[in-house]
Amino acid sequence: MPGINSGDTTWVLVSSALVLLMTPGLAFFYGGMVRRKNVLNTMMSSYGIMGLASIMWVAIGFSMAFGPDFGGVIGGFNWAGLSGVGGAPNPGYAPTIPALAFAIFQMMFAIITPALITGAVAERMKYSAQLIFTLVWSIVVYYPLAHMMWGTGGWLKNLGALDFAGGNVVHVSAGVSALVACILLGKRKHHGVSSPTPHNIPFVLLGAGLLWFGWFGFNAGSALSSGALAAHAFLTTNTSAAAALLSWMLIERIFNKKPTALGAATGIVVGLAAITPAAGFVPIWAAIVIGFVVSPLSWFGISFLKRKLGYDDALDVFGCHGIGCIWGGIATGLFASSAVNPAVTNQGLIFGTGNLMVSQLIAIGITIALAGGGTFVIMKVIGLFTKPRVTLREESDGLDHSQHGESAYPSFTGLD
Amino acid sequence: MPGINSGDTTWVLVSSALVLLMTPGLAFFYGGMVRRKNVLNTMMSSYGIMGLASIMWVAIGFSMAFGPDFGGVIGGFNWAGLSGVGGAPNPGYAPTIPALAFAIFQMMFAIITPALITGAVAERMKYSAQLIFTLVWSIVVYYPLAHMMWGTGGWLKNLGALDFAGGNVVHVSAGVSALVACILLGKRKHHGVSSPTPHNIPFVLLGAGLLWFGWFGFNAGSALSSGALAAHAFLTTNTSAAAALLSWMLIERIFNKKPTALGAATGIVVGLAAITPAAGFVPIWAAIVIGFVVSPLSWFGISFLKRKLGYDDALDVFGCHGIGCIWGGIATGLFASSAVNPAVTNQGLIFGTGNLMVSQLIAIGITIALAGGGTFVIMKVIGLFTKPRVTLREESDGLDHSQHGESAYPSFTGLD
Amino acid sequence: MPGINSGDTTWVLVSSALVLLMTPGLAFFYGGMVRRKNVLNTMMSSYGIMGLASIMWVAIGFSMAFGPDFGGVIGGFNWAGLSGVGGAPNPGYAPTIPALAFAIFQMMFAIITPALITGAVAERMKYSAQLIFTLVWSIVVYYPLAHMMWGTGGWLKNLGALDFAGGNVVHVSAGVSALVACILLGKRKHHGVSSPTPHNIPFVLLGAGLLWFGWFGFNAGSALSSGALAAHAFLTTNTSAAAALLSWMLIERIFNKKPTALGAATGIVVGLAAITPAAGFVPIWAAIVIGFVVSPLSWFGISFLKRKLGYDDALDVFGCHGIGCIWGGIATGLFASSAVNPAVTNQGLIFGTGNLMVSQLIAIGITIALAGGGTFVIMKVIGLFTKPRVTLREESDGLDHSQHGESAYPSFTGLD
Amino acid sequence: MKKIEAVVRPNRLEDVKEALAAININGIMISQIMGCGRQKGWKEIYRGTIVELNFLPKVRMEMVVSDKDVEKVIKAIIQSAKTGEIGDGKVFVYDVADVIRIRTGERGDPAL
Amino acid sequence: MKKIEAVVRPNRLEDVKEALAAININGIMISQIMGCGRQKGWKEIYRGTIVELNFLPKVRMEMVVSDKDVEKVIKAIIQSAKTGEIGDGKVFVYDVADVIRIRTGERGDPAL
Amino acid sequence: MKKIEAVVRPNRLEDVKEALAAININGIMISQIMGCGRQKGWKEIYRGTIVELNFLPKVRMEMVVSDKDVEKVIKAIIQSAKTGEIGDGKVFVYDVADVIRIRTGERGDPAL
Ligand SMILES: Nc1ncnc2c1ncn2[C@@H]1O[C@H](COP(=O)(O)OP(=O)(O)O)[C@@H](O)[C@H]1O
Ligand SMILES: Nc1ncnc2c1ncn2[C@@H]1O[C@H](COP(=O)(O)OP(=O)(O)O)[C@@H](O)[C@H]1O
Ligand SMILES: Nc1ncnc2c1ncn2[C@@H]1O[C@H](COP(=O)(O)OP(=O)(O)O)[C@@H](O)[C@H]1O
Repeated sequence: MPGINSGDTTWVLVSSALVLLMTPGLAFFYGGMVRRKNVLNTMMSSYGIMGLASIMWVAIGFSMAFGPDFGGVIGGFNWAGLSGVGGAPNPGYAPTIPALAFAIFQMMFAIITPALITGAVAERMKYSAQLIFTLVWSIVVYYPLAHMMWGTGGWLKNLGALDFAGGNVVHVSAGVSALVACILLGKRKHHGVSSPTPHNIPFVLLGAGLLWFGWFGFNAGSALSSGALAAHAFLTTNTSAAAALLSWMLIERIFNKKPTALGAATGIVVGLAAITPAAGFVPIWAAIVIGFVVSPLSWFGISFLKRKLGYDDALDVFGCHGIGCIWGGIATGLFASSAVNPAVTNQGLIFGTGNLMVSQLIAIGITIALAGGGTFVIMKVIGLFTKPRVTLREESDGLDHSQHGESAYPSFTGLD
Repeated sequence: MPGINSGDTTWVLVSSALVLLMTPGLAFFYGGMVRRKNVLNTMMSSYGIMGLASIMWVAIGFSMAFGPDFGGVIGGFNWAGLSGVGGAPNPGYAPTIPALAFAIFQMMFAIITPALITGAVAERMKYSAQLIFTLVWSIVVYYPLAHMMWGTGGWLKNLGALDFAGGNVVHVSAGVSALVACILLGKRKHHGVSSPTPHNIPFVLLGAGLLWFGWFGFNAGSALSSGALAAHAFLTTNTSAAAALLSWMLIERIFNKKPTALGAATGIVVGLAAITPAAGFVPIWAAIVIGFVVSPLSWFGISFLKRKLGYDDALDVFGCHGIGCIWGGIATGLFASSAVNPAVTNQGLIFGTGNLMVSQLIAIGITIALAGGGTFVIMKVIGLFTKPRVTLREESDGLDHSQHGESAYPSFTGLD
Repeated sequence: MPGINSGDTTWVLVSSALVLLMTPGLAFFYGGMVRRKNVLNTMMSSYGIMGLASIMWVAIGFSMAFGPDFGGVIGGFNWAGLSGVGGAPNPGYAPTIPALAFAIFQMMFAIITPALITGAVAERMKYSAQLIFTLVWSIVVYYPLAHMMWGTGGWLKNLGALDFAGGNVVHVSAGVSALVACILLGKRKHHGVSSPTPHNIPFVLLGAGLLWFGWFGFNAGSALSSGALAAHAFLTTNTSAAAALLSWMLIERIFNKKPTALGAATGIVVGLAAITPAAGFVPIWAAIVIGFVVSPLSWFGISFLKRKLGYDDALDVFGCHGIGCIWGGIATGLFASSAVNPAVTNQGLIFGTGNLMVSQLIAIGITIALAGGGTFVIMKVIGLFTKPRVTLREESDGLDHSQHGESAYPSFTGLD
Repeated sequence: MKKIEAVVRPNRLEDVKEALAAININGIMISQIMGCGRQKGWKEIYRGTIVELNFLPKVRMEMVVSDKDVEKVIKAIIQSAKTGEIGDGKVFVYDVADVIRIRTGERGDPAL
Repeated sequence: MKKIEAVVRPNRLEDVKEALAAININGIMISQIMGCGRQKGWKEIYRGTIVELNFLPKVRMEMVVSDKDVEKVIKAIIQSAKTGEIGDGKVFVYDVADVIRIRTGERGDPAL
Repeated sequence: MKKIEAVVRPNRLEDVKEALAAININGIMISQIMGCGRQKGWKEIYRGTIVELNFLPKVRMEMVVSDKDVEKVIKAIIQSAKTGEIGDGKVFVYDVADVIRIRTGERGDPAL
């Protein structure tokens, strides 16, 4: 196929596989943090979406997100069923790989984003309601947002806002949606009384490890070609994760005397999230700053803000992904440099004028508004048809039993 | 090296690594489903084969499967010890990568296939007998089958039968062999009385996640080059897995009210299996059909056929891989299209004549006959020298203790 | 970028991701082997180093290891902060990929090496002391060693010693340092009285599986380009792992009647370690020999030598990595062949003269001296400022509680 | 002194614990057991086959109390553990010959 | 009423359960314990070293039965749990002061 | 015969075991329980929030001994399990009506 570069194609396909693996990784990251009577439900939230969001993407998602532009906010249905998306490249998106490879890579983002949200509503939301939420949310929030930010003709893209690998599209949108959804759903029973109990911290570490591994595909794959830019994004990603891991351990050491494994895993994830919008735009040293700063911010959000405001974001999706990537988007506005990536036309605040920062803030604001507003409406509408929350009895029996008729570790005794 | 494409080579090497990872993935998929006193034995069935089948492949396997043809059924020993298989490409198999890379990629298939079989005889077969079985079965069943289907000069290949990534060679052959082996071995004690108890369902999900990830190497790697065909096979693979996951959840929802995690994991695996022979031949929409249909078929086999016929296929290898890929092979005969892949000379039934379908049915029939017959003979012959089954006492003590002298989780209390 | 090959770059980036994943893999390999009250601490030893060693590498490590040579033993600070390390290739190291990609790949080695050491001091070393040890050890031992062996101008390199992927730099250095550190730290309480109890053997197998998978990046990635050499190293790696797995099972079968899962996992790892220095230099058949021989050697070290000498190398880092790669380095001196790799200027002993063997022995000796001596001094100096060992009470409560304030599986009952 | 052993549903644990704390019973041993009784097992679905579990997870709470508290404790347990459906569990009462607090060596009622 | 506590080999659990069901004993509490006794531990191999386990996993079955059933139950347990090798386990019998069914508040024998 | 039930700190298990072996008590049942008592929970940190655990893991050791050994056993347990800090645990003593060795059918003291 003319114009196809086999090395680039390999990179994007491998990256796609890596990002796919992040969703099982997330299932373990989340699953280890819930009580043992809810672990399967929490994991199934991710796994079920791997099915649903894949099919939706092939059917309409890619076309709505990346298809021919309508008014800067959404793509048309021209490419529904991926018709016309084949071996030839789409020069506007990725000139050296099959258009199909680009569609595959983007699909993986459309899978993990709604999966992220499920962490906030864990241990109490009906499984069926979660799937319906995912279906509607993808159409109402994700596809338009992806189009605006990344689609040819998207207005945030035209505005000059930068989002290398999905800071807004993936993390801020998931974090804010998670916040709104968990507030509408209400607190877990006994929340605030009994202790939060991650039932299997090694699983959390396994998840964090797989996420770190997969995130190389997420961020460096977003170069959409192999070479210097991919290598650069690869290294900023690793560096930010490392810095955030260290700074989270440091905070815990200072405030609670001991660095925890759960904290380390959390630090890894917020560091990876924060660098996401910036990975291919900022210098390596900036990645250290971004990572080092994100942990205190998220830590503050989780341990103070959440308690103050009293919402029950079960696995801290807002605190990690929302706060983390709002910071990441702002940091992009600070540190983006055309020396790193010629695609940066407006330099970051510390290098030049504030134009880029303004675009960044607008993009973040729009993301918050769309994700927050969209989620509010969706939850309310779903509430007209069904109660999205399980009964108290089902909650105390555990969602594994009530939603799936199973228990995760039937031959191990213990107490939840 | 002239003719070597670095992007293609990278793709095939990465794919090989991905397929290698499937066997540990399988170990967890299977290991989570057995009782806790048998988990190590079940995992060791896969891990041991990673050792045995690798060495055999280097010694004689590759040569017997892909070496110079004898009568359309087997390769000669010319390439034993991989002599002459080096950095130069073998144009008949993969013209743009080192012949060694092709040999490596194919090795991974020769590892996972016998590992699949062990699921059927789990919880009761002697470990030593399993290894002996694998050794003989590889020579008697796998190498000839791979040669007939894929080897230059192989008669099923010449017949025009299509098997993109091992529907017959890997899955039907493993599924049918599993069925025959478990029938000859007999049921587990208490089978049918006490409940089947997967001891660790998160492990099953971990396995399913790793299998999904690795299967991209399995199927898209079978393009043996990077580019449009690899991307296409990548997407059909993901789509079929997604569709089968959804349809399995749907069936459970309809028949048992609740979608289970074990069911979701099963759906993923049957969806991946079913698309295997078809991945690089059928349109994307056909992948939805293939995936959506395979779950009801396998579900029917597992929950009705198995009970009716009364065999004890412990982890449903026949129901998943056998039934799944018989359907996949037939579906290839239905949906294969030269628009997708010019290598399709006879179009599928819905596009043209029935020629391809006839070849497909012959190939499936031959696979069933060879795998079934071969396994029957091997089990009978092994039975002449040793009892392939553990004693009742060993079975109730658990195979971890009796076969390996270990217990998997000594510091966790619980009941099997 | 001129001179950049996209296929090669993809290969090195993917390999880097694979090697990164080895550290979480190691965390599970190690974590499963300790008592359940120490699992998080053991895992955190690896995870914490992922943070620390990454940042150090970016700041000074790469420059000290690969920067402009000082006297054949260390690199200068010219490239500190990776200044000047960018998209253009560094022809001396890897002419077809961005210099940044080379720096990334090497970073992963600088992470896993100190992580390996932590296995020897598991279940009793203070977490803070471990991190300090890692920091100093990287500077005093790792960077100089990497420079001497691999850096342009390094004297061991100039001497003609061969170390394809880190036999000396990674494994011998880690193994010897582990031995010295665990002797200085002293035995665990009750060591030798109560039984050693791996608390979760499936985790050990998971770790071994991830290590096997990642090791393809480690060894085949060390070709630093895609193609025949990478394929060759890939296959020697797999073959040695397979052979060592089989020979470990065989030994156990002979001496203890039953092959264990823990033994199989150990066999895999020693097989992978042993082939590391040799992977791109020796013929495939030699990989069988190397793998087959390493298991008896390590097994002897672990089950006899360790008991005789009475040191408490908790997870047998010396027995596996030290002994394994001393053998691997010697085997390279035996079997290296210029037919395999033209970079081999002095053939191995069996093909020619003993020149190479002499260089190999010198390189191994230097590694032992530097790692052993360095570790001795570092431990003594750390001991001046703090007690590197936890108190007896903390040891019996478990390091998860005392070092991290957590318990790994709070809702599972059991006894350590 | 009497030992009171209560077998209750796992999801009642926190409520029973609170009810006991309310009457100043704080020394408790809790363990999970598998119980058989009249209650038919939960149904679980295993790849399309519905299986009924023989043994159900239950929580056992044991406490040694002085004789005068026995009825009060039983009442608190019943009130907090009862759902009215089969499977609510049982309370068993046993005599205790002696109690010793390890820390102080105290014996009998003061050791509780 | 008496409480009968039987410590048996894990692999006997299903047989003992069936033997008890056969004589209409259905209320049982089952738990896993680690036992020491005369039985020497299983040998396990740890990287080439044979280690002997101090504590062996055993299953404990506890049931409260009316006095008249005691001997019958003991017999059933012995028959179904005995292998004749060291480590078969023990049966302990205790007095029970009272029983209450939480669901109904019934006490004594009718509550069993 | 008496049953002695000791609840001790998990990290004392090996010492108590040795102390008991030293006075020839070898038949023991060991299990982990979660205990509440006066001891305030361990503090654990959960993402920046310090949480106090209600229930603490404890080890329970049960052994049936002949009447003459009771005091000796209690002494051995106290000596090996005591740290002097709150949370050291308790020893409970109960009467035993009968003991049967499954392997031989022996009853009473000889069955111990
Ligand atoms: N006679 C008994 N001896 C010991 N445990 C019993 C006895 N009867 C009931 N149990 C325990 O109590 C639990 C609940 O009993 P069950 O008969 O199911 O309900 P209910 O008490 O409401 O009639 C059982 O699971 C079992 O563990
Ligand atoms: N005196 C005792 N008190 C409590 N438990 C005991 C006692 N004696 C034996 N046991 C339990 O019974 C189990 C089997 O006892 P053991 O002495 O090994 O065999 P046997 O009963 O055949 O002589 C032990 O593991 C232990 O848990
Ligand atoms: N009255 C009681 N009944 C049952 N168990 C008790 C009782 N009192 C204490 N325990 C058990 O003993 C453990 C230690 O008791 P605690 O009050 O914390 O310390 P101490 O015995 O040193 O005063 C508790 O965790 C609990 O499991």
